Amino acid sequence: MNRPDLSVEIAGIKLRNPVMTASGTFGYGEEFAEYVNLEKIGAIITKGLSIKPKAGNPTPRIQETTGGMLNAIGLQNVGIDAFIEKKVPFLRTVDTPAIVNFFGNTLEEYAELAGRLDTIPEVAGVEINISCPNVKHGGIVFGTDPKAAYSVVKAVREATIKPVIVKLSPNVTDIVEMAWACVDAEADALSLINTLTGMAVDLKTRRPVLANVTGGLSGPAVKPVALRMVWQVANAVKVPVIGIGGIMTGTDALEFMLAGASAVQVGTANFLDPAASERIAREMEQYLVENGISDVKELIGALQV
Amino acid sequence: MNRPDLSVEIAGIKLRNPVMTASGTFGYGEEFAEYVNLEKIGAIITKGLSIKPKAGNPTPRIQETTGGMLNAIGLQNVGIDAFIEKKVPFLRTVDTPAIVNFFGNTLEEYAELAGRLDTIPEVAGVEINISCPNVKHGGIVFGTDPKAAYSVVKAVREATIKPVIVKLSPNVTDIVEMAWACVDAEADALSLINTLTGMAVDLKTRRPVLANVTGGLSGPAVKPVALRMVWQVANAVKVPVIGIGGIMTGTDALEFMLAGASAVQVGTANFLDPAASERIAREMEQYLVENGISDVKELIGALQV
Amino acid sequence: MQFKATIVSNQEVSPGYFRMRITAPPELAGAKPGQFVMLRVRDAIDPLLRRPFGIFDVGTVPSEYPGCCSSTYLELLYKVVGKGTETLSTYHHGDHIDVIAPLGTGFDLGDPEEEKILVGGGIGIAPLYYLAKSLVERSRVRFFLGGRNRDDILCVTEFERLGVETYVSTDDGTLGDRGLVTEVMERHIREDGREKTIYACGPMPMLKAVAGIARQTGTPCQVSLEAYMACGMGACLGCVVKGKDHADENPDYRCVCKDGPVFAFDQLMWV
Amino acid sequence: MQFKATIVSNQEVSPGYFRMRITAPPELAGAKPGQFVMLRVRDAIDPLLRRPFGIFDVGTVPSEYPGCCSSTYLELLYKVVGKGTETLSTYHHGDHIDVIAPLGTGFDLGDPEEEKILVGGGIGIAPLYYLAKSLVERSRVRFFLGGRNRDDILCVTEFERLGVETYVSTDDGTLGDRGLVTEVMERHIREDGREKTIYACGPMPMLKAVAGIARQTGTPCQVSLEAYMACGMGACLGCVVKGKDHADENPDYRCVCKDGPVFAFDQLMWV
Ligand SMILES: Cc1cc2nc3c(=O)[nH]c(=O)nc-3n(C[C@H](O)[C@H](O)[C@H](O)COP(=O)(O)OP(=O)(O)OC[C@H]3O[C@@H](n4cnc5c(N)ncnc54)[C@H](O)[C@@H]3O)c2cc1C
Ligand SMILES: Cc1cc2nc3c(=O)[nH]c(=O)nc-3n(C[C@H](O)[C@H](O)[C@H](O)COP(=O)(O)OP(=O)(O)OC[C@H]3O[C@@H](n4cnc5c(N)ncnc54)[C@H](O)[C@@H]3O)c2cc1C
Ligand SMILES: Cc1cc2nc3c(=O)[nH]c(=O)nc-3n(C[C@H](O)[C@H](O)[C@H](O)COP(=O)(O)O)c2cc1C
Ligand SMILES: Cc1cc2nc3c(=O)[nH]c(=O)nc-3n(C[C@H](O)[C@H](O)[C@H](O)COP(=O)(O)O)c2cc1C
Ligand code: FES
Ligand code: FES
Repeated sequence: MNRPDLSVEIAGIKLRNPVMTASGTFGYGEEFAEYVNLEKIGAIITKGLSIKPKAGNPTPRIQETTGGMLNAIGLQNVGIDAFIEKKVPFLRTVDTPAIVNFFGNTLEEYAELAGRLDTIPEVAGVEINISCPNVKHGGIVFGTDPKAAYSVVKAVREATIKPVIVKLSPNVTDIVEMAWACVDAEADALSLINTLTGMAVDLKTRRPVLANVTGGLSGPAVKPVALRMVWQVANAVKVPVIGIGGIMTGTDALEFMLAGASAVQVGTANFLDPAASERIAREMEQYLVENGISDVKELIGALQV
Repeated sequence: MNRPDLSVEIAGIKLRNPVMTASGTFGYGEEFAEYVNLEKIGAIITKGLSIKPKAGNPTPRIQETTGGMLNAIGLQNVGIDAFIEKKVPFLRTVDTPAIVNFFGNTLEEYAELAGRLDTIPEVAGVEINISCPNVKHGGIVFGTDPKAAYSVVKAVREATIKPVIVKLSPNVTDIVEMAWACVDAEADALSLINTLTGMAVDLKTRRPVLANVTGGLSGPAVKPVALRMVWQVANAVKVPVIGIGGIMTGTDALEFMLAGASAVQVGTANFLDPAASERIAREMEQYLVENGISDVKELIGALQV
Repeated sequence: MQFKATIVSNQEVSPGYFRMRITAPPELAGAKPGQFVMLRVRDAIDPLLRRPFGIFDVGTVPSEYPGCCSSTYLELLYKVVGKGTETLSTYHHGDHIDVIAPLGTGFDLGDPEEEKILVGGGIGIAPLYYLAKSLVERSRVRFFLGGRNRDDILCVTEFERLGVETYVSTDDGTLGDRGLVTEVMERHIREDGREKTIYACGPMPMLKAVAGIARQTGTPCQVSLEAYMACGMGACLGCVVKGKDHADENPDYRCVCKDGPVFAFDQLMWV
Repeated sequence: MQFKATIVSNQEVSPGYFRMRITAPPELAGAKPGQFVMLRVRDAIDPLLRRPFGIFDVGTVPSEYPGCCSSTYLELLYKVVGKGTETLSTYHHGDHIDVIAPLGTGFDLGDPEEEKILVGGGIGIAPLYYLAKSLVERSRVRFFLGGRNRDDILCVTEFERLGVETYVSTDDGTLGDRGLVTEVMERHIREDGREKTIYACGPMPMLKAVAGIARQTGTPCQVSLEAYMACGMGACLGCVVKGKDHADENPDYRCVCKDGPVFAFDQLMWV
């Protein structure tokens, strides 16, 4: 049998395989270059970017929980200027699309940043984080109110011709309503889920474990919630959906594709196994070979309900 | 040191300790009598009850996930008549409050069932399930819309003088808003969380694992989300809050109490360790002894933020 | 009852199949054939839920020390299929494991005069050995044992040693007759007109075929079922099957864990 | 680099403290004192994240077979505090473990002419042994080692065997001087006027006291920090500490995993 075709296209971005790295778990790509052949994965999504450098939250910022982890990094990042100067040069050397995840505190900031990213040739597309639960004004409203989501996506849409992916928060009553609002505002693709808001308590100190009190839950613990939301959204919208949440293996990734995802992102798994993204792509290929499937796209939404 | 005081009072129901068994995970008490000394736990909450017997969902109904489990039992239960005839006689023999969890398909059904339960002396209180995600008309609307929640709680409140606990669904954007609606309708206490809606996919068969497609996620995987919501709600309302979600040990239970819970419920843990509820109460007592705390109530909401 | 058992031995008897002996309190000597155990595979949260296994054998051995009382053991036969059974397979003599047993109702041993036909598919033979041991003292027992290939055929010698007539078949013919165990069994039982009862355990398609034969030939038949289980004690309602009178308005669900795992075939809805 | 190591030995050296030797690729012989490793404690999801440990020692042993090449090993010293370290403590010779190493920047060995003062609190001595080994060939090394009680005082003989002057103190006086290690150290270094550098690793209150002494006496000082870590490679930003110029508008956060774990004390914000 010929090698199966793992390529997919998301919002006009061609990926050699459906495995991307999730924002905030893979730095700017460079950090993992020693462990992963970056040219064997579908795309690199960089750490959430803002206009100015951002300090983030006090520490402790992370805590392990059963089957998952909480983080309250607070979107610490270098800001767009340092990004262009220090991170883009490395991304330029890698023959893999770089997608820039970003956020703002206001509509104007979102639009401004989208506009600046529009001018950077190395940026294959943008992913809007409207869902970060850690920062009081950094997305919590945009991510849980369909009208606000609509306006922020619209503002970004008008500021860039690059492909626009909107990353959805799972902390909502109705994920489909959020998805519709983003698609109405002409999002090219949706990615989900961002982290579920959670908390950890230290009985010894009688304090929250995280300095920020609450944080975002990720990892295999959240996979069932993520799969459910991906399935709901993929059945409701026509744009491609990118599945995220607890993906640790090729099997996990393929389950998301059956549920309707056209591609996936790998987050927490990068911490346990820095080569996870490359391994997952390989495991997907193996599955296709073993099952005589010539094209991974056959599996998208192939779940029989 | 004298033995510490573990007793708490929830909505007028006196509990010898804060550990109750969560609805649906402990049958009608009887099933566990061989493994647990039922007179060493705070209260027994029985399987969700409806007026007529209910068939529930097709099988498979359960699936293990990382750190948790999905269930889509679909509220199978014997109905109120069989409950009175076959389950109450056993509960009468146990010197521990029995709280009856129940649900309806309409406001009228909720009110009717509350009225019938009101006449049963063995029922110490009721817990309204407005949050079951499995049954299309069995709570999904009531549990995620504050107005609907208000009316169902109001209807129940008017039908019974027994203490009314309302059990909240975590599948909402704003848990505090839901809590307020229930308190406005004169709920005596709130319990949370019910299960998070999730899904599992079988790559081999390309089908959902659960016959019902989606199910409710419970177990340690959801504990961070549960703790966060309990903390939010306990800080927002004056009525007692009962913490539920992934409690496996005395430490887990005490963390919920620090976050603001006046009592806790143990669910999934009963499956791994049928004596879990009794053990957790014992572990809580041990902690109090070892730390020279004379009254567990000192810990309620004692988290220093 | 719930108890901590010590693993006495844990041996791979065929590729991927293990036979494990664990210690048990004396009360377990009263366990009935067809009952099962729930094992907590690790004292941790992964795997989270207990795993159910049939009772392959129960026995009592005299103590090594004169004057000391004798000790009871349980045996399980299991196939490695996922993380729980994989973990089990790594255990050694002296390791400990948390057990709930005996659970469920067992087989009805029925009339000693009639002949007993046992049908096992693959790992489905697990509860049949202890059953055969209990039956063979009083009745004629014939045992039909099938699998996909010869690696799935376990413990033939043990059954034969009991004095049970054993017929082996495999789908690929690598051991015994080629063909489905149910076909072989049907051929044999149609030959004679004796009174008999069938006892079957194995994959669902096999059980359906057995139930079909039982219905056609008017033979009483007990089947042992599997289901996903959380509690094992009739509380979670995760493991139910449809009883013969099931209708949505008037549900007749039976718990495999409590009402079963053994059911008379005509008590179930087979469609 | 990421590699699968084999556990050579894993011994309890004091109640609750273990010393573990694992195999490593030859490249690890170049690891610098102060660098660390991230272990994947189990090849499963519980515990989920890797756990960081300092490099206690690195070495190369000749092969047992003549003509074969020599083999490199890493040693770790760890305290059992939770589920990860508990699991580690159950491993035996021959078990395998997934390792990422070497990570982080190491200690700066500095000017050989000056004296080296090492200060370790409890398990904080872990990275100091390999450091002492590297320093003692060229410089005078004094090592101050403190703990709550005598069980927390580890590996004194090993340090002394290197030719390091070792001063022990415990909070309860059950071994060495009674008192805080920082007090004992301060007394000694104030006595003489020689040029020196301090290297410290231990709990935060100890490090703060050491930094205070360093500032007051104008002594250069390097501290090795701990932090909760997820990635260990500067990507997650979970492990940051405030650098000396930190302000909310103009953040100066340093990653303990990548910019550290060793920092010059005057590069950090200590309040
Ligand atoms: C009453 C009863 C008695 C049983 N007796 C035996 C026995 O004696 N020997 C034996 O080897 N097995 C027996 N089983 C099946 C055994 O419980 C499962 O194989 C085991 O739980 C799988 O656990 P795992 O973690 O290894 O696999 P998992 O990782 O949980 O699953 C691996 C695969 O096995 C399937 N599976 C998992 N659990 C079950 C289940 N409860 N029923 C059916 N399929 C399942 C899954 O669909 C999946 O494809 C019995 C089951 C029941 C209900
Ligand atoms: C760079 C670095 C080097 C280290 N070197 C060593 C070493 O050589 N020897 C050694 O024994 N330990 C060392 N540690 C600490 C070690 O990583 C933790 O003790 C270990 O991760 C605990 O894992 P656990 O699963 O046993 O405990 P957990 O169950 O995760 O936690 C138990 C307790 O330990 C605390 N803890 C957990 N992780 C950390 C952490 N990363 N930093 C500080 N406290 C923590 C928790 O607050 C909790 O109170 C080092 C840490 C870092 C960051
Ligand atoms: C440490 C950490 C930092 C993260 N930072 C970001 C971020 O900056 N922007 C963003 O959109 N998502 C961020 N996320 C969310 C992930 O991209 C991903 O949506 C989430 O972790 C779920 O996937 P997983 O279960 O595979 O980790 C972060 C997650 C983690 C664990
Ligand atoms: C098998 C199963 C059945 C349940 N049935 C009910 C029910 O009938 N009514 C209800 O309010 N909650 C029901 N629940 C939810 C639990 O009561 C509890 O809220 C949830 O499991 C979270 O707690 P845990 O993580 O300790 O299990 C059920 C949960 C499980 C696992
Ligand atoms: S397994 Fe819980 S009812 Fe059968
Ligand atoms: S541990 Fe991830 S940045 Fe340091």
